[in-house]
Amino acid sequence: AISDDAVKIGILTDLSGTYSDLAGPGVVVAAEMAIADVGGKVAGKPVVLLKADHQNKADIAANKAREWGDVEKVDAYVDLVTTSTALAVMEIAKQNQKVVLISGAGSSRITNEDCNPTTVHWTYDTYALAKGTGSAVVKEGGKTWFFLTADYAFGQNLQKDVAAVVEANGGKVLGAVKHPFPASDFSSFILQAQASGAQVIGLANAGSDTTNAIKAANEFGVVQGGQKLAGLLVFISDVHSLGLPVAQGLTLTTGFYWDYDDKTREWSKRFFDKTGKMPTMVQAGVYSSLMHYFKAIEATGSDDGPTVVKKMKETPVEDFFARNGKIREDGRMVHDMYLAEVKKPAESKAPWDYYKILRVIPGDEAYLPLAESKCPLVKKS
Amino acid sequence: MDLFNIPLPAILSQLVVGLINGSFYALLSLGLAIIFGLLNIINFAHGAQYMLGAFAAWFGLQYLGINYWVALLVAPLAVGAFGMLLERTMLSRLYREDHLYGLLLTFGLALIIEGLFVQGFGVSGNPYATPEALRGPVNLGFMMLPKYRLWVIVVSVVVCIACWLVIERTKLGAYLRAGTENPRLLQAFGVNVPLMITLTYGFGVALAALAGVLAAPIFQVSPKMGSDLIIVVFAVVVIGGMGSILGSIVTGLGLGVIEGATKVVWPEASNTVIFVIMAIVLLVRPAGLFGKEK
Amino acid sequence: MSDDFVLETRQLVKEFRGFVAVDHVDLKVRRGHIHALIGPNGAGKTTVFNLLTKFLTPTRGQIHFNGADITYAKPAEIARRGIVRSFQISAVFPHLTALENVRVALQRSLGTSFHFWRSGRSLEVLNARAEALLADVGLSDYRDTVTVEMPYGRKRALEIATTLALEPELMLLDEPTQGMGHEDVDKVAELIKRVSAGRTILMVEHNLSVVSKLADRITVLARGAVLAEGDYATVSQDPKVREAYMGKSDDAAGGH
Amino acid sequence: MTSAFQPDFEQLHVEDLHAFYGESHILHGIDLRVNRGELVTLLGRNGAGKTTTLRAILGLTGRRTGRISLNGRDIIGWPTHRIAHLGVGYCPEERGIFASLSVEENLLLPPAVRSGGMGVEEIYAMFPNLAERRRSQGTRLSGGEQQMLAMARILRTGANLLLLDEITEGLAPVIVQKLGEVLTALKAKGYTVILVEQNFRFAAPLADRHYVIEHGRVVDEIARAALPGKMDALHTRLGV
Amino acid sequence: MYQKALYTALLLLGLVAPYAIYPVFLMKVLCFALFACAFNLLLGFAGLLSFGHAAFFGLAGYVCGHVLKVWGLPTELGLIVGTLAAGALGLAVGALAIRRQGIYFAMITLALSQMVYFFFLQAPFTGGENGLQGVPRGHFLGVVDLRSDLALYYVVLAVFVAGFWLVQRTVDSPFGQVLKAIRENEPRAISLGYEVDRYKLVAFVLSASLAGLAGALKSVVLQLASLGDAHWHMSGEVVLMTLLGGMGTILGPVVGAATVVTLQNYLASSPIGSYVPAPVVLGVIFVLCVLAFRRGIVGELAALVRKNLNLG
Ligand SMILES: Nc1ncnc2c1ncn2[C@@H]1O[C@H](COP(=O)(O)OP(=O)(O)OP(=O)(O)O)[C@@H](O)[C@H]1O
Ligand SMILES: Nc1ncnc2c1ncn2[C@@H]1O[C@H](COP(=O)(O)OP(=O)(O)OP(=O)(O)O)[C@@H](O)[C@H]1O
Ligand SMILES: [Mg+2]
Ligand SMILES: [Mg+2]
Repeated sequence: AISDDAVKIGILTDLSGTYSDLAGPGVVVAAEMAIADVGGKVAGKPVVLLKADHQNKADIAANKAREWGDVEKVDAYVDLVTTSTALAVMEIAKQNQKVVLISGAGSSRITNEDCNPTTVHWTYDTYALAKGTGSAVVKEGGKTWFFLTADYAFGQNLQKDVAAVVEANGGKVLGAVKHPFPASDFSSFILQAQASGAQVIGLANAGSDTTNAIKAANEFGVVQGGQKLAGLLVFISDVHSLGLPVAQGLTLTTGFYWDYDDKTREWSKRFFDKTGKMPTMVQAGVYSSLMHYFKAIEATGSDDGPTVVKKMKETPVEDFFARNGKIREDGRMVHDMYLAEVKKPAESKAPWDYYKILRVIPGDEAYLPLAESKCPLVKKS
Repeated sequence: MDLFNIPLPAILSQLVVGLINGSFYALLSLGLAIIFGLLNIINFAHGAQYMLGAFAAWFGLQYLGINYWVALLVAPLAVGAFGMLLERTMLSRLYREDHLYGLLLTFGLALIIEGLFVQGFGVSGNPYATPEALRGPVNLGFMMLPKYRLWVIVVSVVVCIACWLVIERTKLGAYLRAGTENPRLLQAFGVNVPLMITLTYGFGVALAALAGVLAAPIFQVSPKMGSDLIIVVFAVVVIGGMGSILGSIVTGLGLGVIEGATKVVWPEASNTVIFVIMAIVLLVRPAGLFGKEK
Repeated sequence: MSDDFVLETRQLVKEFRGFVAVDHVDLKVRRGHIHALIGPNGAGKTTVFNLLTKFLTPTRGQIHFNGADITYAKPAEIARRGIVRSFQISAVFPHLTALENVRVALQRSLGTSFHFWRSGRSLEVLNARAEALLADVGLSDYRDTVTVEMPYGRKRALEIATTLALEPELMLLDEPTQGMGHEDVDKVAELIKRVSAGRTILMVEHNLSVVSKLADRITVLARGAVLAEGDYATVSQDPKVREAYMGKSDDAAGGH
Repeated sequence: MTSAFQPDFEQLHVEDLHAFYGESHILHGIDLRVNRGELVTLLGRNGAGKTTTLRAILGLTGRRTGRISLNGRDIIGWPTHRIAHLGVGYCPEERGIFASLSVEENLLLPPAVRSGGMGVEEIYAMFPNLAERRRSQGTRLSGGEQQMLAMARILRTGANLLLLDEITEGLAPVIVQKLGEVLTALKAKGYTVILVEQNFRFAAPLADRHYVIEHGRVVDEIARAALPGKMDALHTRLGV
Repeated sequence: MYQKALYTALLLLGLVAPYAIYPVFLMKVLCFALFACAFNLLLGFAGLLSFGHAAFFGLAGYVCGHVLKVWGLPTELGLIVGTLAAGALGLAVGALAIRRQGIYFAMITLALSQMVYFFFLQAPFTGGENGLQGVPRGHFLGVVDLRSDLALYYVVLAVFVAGFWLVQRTVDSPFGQVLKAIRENEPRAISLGYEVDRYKLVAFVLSASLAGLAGALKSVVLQLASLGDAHWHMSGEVVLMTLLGGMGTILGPVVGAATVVTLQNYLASSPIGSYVPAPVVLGVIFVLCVLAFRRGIVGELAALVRKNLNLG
């Protein structure tokens, strides 16, 4: 049965802060599109959308989630951009068995040691990004690496994951420099990276750190000097704001690209018409995860957390966003990922024509194998 | 010769790079010191005004076809004029109150300005191309320095020295210093102090905006670019000695270099090193390196 | 050191970046005296005061108080030893009442000044003593007046009451009558005379009529060094003092 | 009413002047008139409002009402700096020497407000101590020298109406005598002076007229000739 | 007299409030109210504007969370240890900062707290930017199960009342009297034999400890400690709360905290929030407070009441 006669969706995202371009208002638009596409009703009951700005602060997210759970009887929390907010909300959802559909947050912790039965991690995670970029670049001949790592847990994990992949594929890590977070001037670190003589400079950071590092690399002639830049967490919004002259040649892994095929183009076109921007993988992921969630409610006739998630896990995911998608018992939605390279300005034919897809990375290859998982939900046989 | 196993050219090039950051610190803390001197206000909005400078340049290029060289002049003027408007309409009401209110007001203004820009332009920011003439590197022997970075050092050093000379050596500077101590009396001598205060604030803001224009080709032009920088600049001003013009210039450049050195030796600490130095300076010389004990 | 002298400086020197403001001053203040320090402007009087009360550190030389070397003691410690200074500019706590002003000074003796958990009422035991002090300086009527609202001369009196509350052995008064109208000058002079009983007073004063009336002994400073010393009659006849300080005119002693 | 001393030109005329500091009403209707070349004093007890009167003329107090006419112009609404340009020089009670300026910079600081001010050399001749210490920092001067500097710097500007507030305060008798000589010289040159003084013995021989102020009002006006007869009254009012 | 009645009424209101208003929200308000009261002790009564109080608030949150989660100690110990840690940090920061006054003091506290922030970002025990999650609420004094919001609410209320009382008492104590004297005329206080720096330091440590208590309490209520609590924006917020409520008034910080928290809560999810970002609204309030009503809500109300009494 549908509790209190409505399916209530609570979007918690960064509406005004650092990540509002890659998630933010665009996520709200994607969710509204999803609701509109099911006619505003699921299993005969109206879908109600709540949204709040978690300002990337875990306490605000937790507080809002708790209040929504207790007072508004929200059934599912959606998006959550930073890992801290995601973990905080998961903690609360665990207590009252609500569904959490995570798109923005990237830490592989979410479905690894911190996994929880009603959480589904949809779009990407740091492991998959590391795996995609790390192994592909080594295979293409980028054997020696140097990392620019944001000196906080996220950056360090990312570096660790990529280094493992690089070494497993026969590459070598020559060194790393931990830069403070946030940093604005990267010239000093770029000089160190240049001095290392490594073939690939891995950017184990995010957001403005990544864009400023790419700018500095461009200014100091890193690419002209024969080194390659690998972005370990780069969104299309970052590339857009950098512009192709600066970003060209950057290698990255993404879970979604708008210009991949007709289905992606069709949906992205609709999104573009509403926002004036092409969707990031986070925004597309929110739509996709909600549609799958609605389908499961429709199928079970219930919005009870465990019931719905069980159904979601049973059903394969196949839509414009996810190819060969399935939700594993640890909550990881496994789907194909793409290795992309940013085009040169001359190659770009239209606005937002930014990526060359180099390779499709099958989901099972991209994500952490269940056998290595530390998630207690995974039954080890 | 190696130091900590780092080759000498590497150290030299890091110091040069540090000097570039120091140039920004010097320009920003100079503006802050000038404003503090005459208005006795800590201009918390300085970071936001720096960001406005960069945005003004970007805006000019994007929509009005104003190139970098013109922006270098026009953006500080425009932002400075905006500063004067703020001074006339808001700050000027606070001179009789506790100086802390100035800090709080400008803090509020910084929140508003940054918030509106995030709303209007998003946070990831926009690129600003390096002007044609300054592209490419210069060979310094031990490193290839982008021409543009060299230009930043030159501009900021020239501007800082010019400001210092004006303040210490000219009649106008004497008015400024006297106004800093006792504006009422200076006005009783026939100097139009309110106008002078407005212009000074405008000038300090324009310096911030100039730093913003200089920064535009280096960093992303984004609404948050000044918000954390401002705290480092505060520390620079405390170390140099509040209100000391020379102090803010020398300390700004010096700390840039020290920070640069830290980035090589112990990069994780490079964000904190300035604050550690501040703590030490406070222990040894509470008034700051160039400050006078009251 | 003889018991007769409360305060003694030995070869006291203060330099400001090479400029000698106080130049080898040997000052001896006898117990129970009112001792005046006079001299032309810039002679170093205020600097000597600042050295004695530790607002400045001497470049060389020593300061002894009751036989103990206090050259490097801290300002608050000096006060606790019994040297209390009044300021050239009236120094009161403007938004406290007269009673509270005096009580702040008395409060230290209770030893509860750091007790933030104790009720403010515990201070009321001091009221009787505070009222007595206010009565001493003729301020009983102003007991509950907030100090900002008091006339200038009354503030001076209050400041002296506050100073007395510390039961100082040695009071340092820096130009106690500066900027006062004639009537108030006389009142304050009288007050100083009255409170000098049982304690020593060292004061800086330009008003020679006050000096002549009050001072048991006078030290004249000029260019940082002691120019002359003695009682008023001796000092005022000294030609060096007349030239450096009093000037030609005969009625200079009238001052105001 | 014309003055007995200088009937030619009325330089300053203050009528029913009220002034406030924030909420407190300090001046309750001051009336004064001063003719060109006159030296008048304002006498009164502490807190009577003498300083406030000078400050109110220059617009340095808070709100003020009434009429102040200077050289025939009504200046009550004017900002301070414009009033100064009508030829007013102000020597404040607290001297106001600028610490961050050298002695010479202090001296040259006030802009010329009229032509005909004294030259720097002329001033140094009048105050040789200043010439000696022209390079040192303003506030490092001794009290007396600071007082001389405060006087000297308004002589340079060409101001011909001098507002002098307790210029003998805290000065050694020798220097007081010196200042008396300076004022006499200025009077001879045709300067107009309003002198606030506690030191009656200093002021009496110099002044043409005295205004006695009490509680923010003028309660008496005494011409020099009438002074001997009024000494008793003054004594009760001021304790002179 | 009036005051006693007012406090009794407020206390009663506090006791019944959770039946009308969402208790977790109320607890958050109480935590911030205590934080603002602690801050006001320093700004309103000692005249020291600290722009770095978030460091104490944040540190105590982490320490308390760590004690509860990792060491598994009882809740009350977590609160105590958190408070002590904040006090110790207050001692270090205070000892440096009180060497300067006014604006300098504000800037130094700001810079030092930024340093502490960077430390939190990198230190292992804070969980970096992910924060310390899943702090157990535990049992109070071993008996009261705090998993119930209502039970926790009354504990929080009790702690708040105790903290509030302590601030009140401090202001009114012999110590408070000396602080007031120092604030009015520092050189004079020195000349009376008071070592003013020590008094300021004690006030600073007291304020830091209480701020810490508030932070520790918050980490119990929300079950997490995060970097945001230590960021300088949080320091700005507590200044805003105090200013808005009325600094130097006893109840001002409480009113200010309630207003700001309510407003933030509202803006986070209201439609207005998506057009006007929260920082802009806070900024506007800041500007209005400074320009138009500097006495704050409580100060203005008190002035209004006084005026009416005078007229009547
Ligand atoms: N901080 C300082 N730096 C440099 N010189 C100083 C300083 N303080 C005082 N002086 C100099 O020391 C000398 C003595 O000054 P001091 O204030 O002691 O004089 P004084 O006798 O008290 O004079 P007055 O009667 O005017 O108060 C002066 O020449 C003054 O310029
Ligand atoms: N800035 C101020 N704010 C409020 N009240 C003031 C201010 N300055 C002076 N007053 C008050 O105004 C009154 C007149 O002061 P004023 O300085 O004019 O007196 P005065 O006659 O010059 O006395 P004195 O001989 O002490 O210099 C006094 O009661 C004084 O307390
Ligand atoms: Mg429901
Ligand atoms: Mg006066």
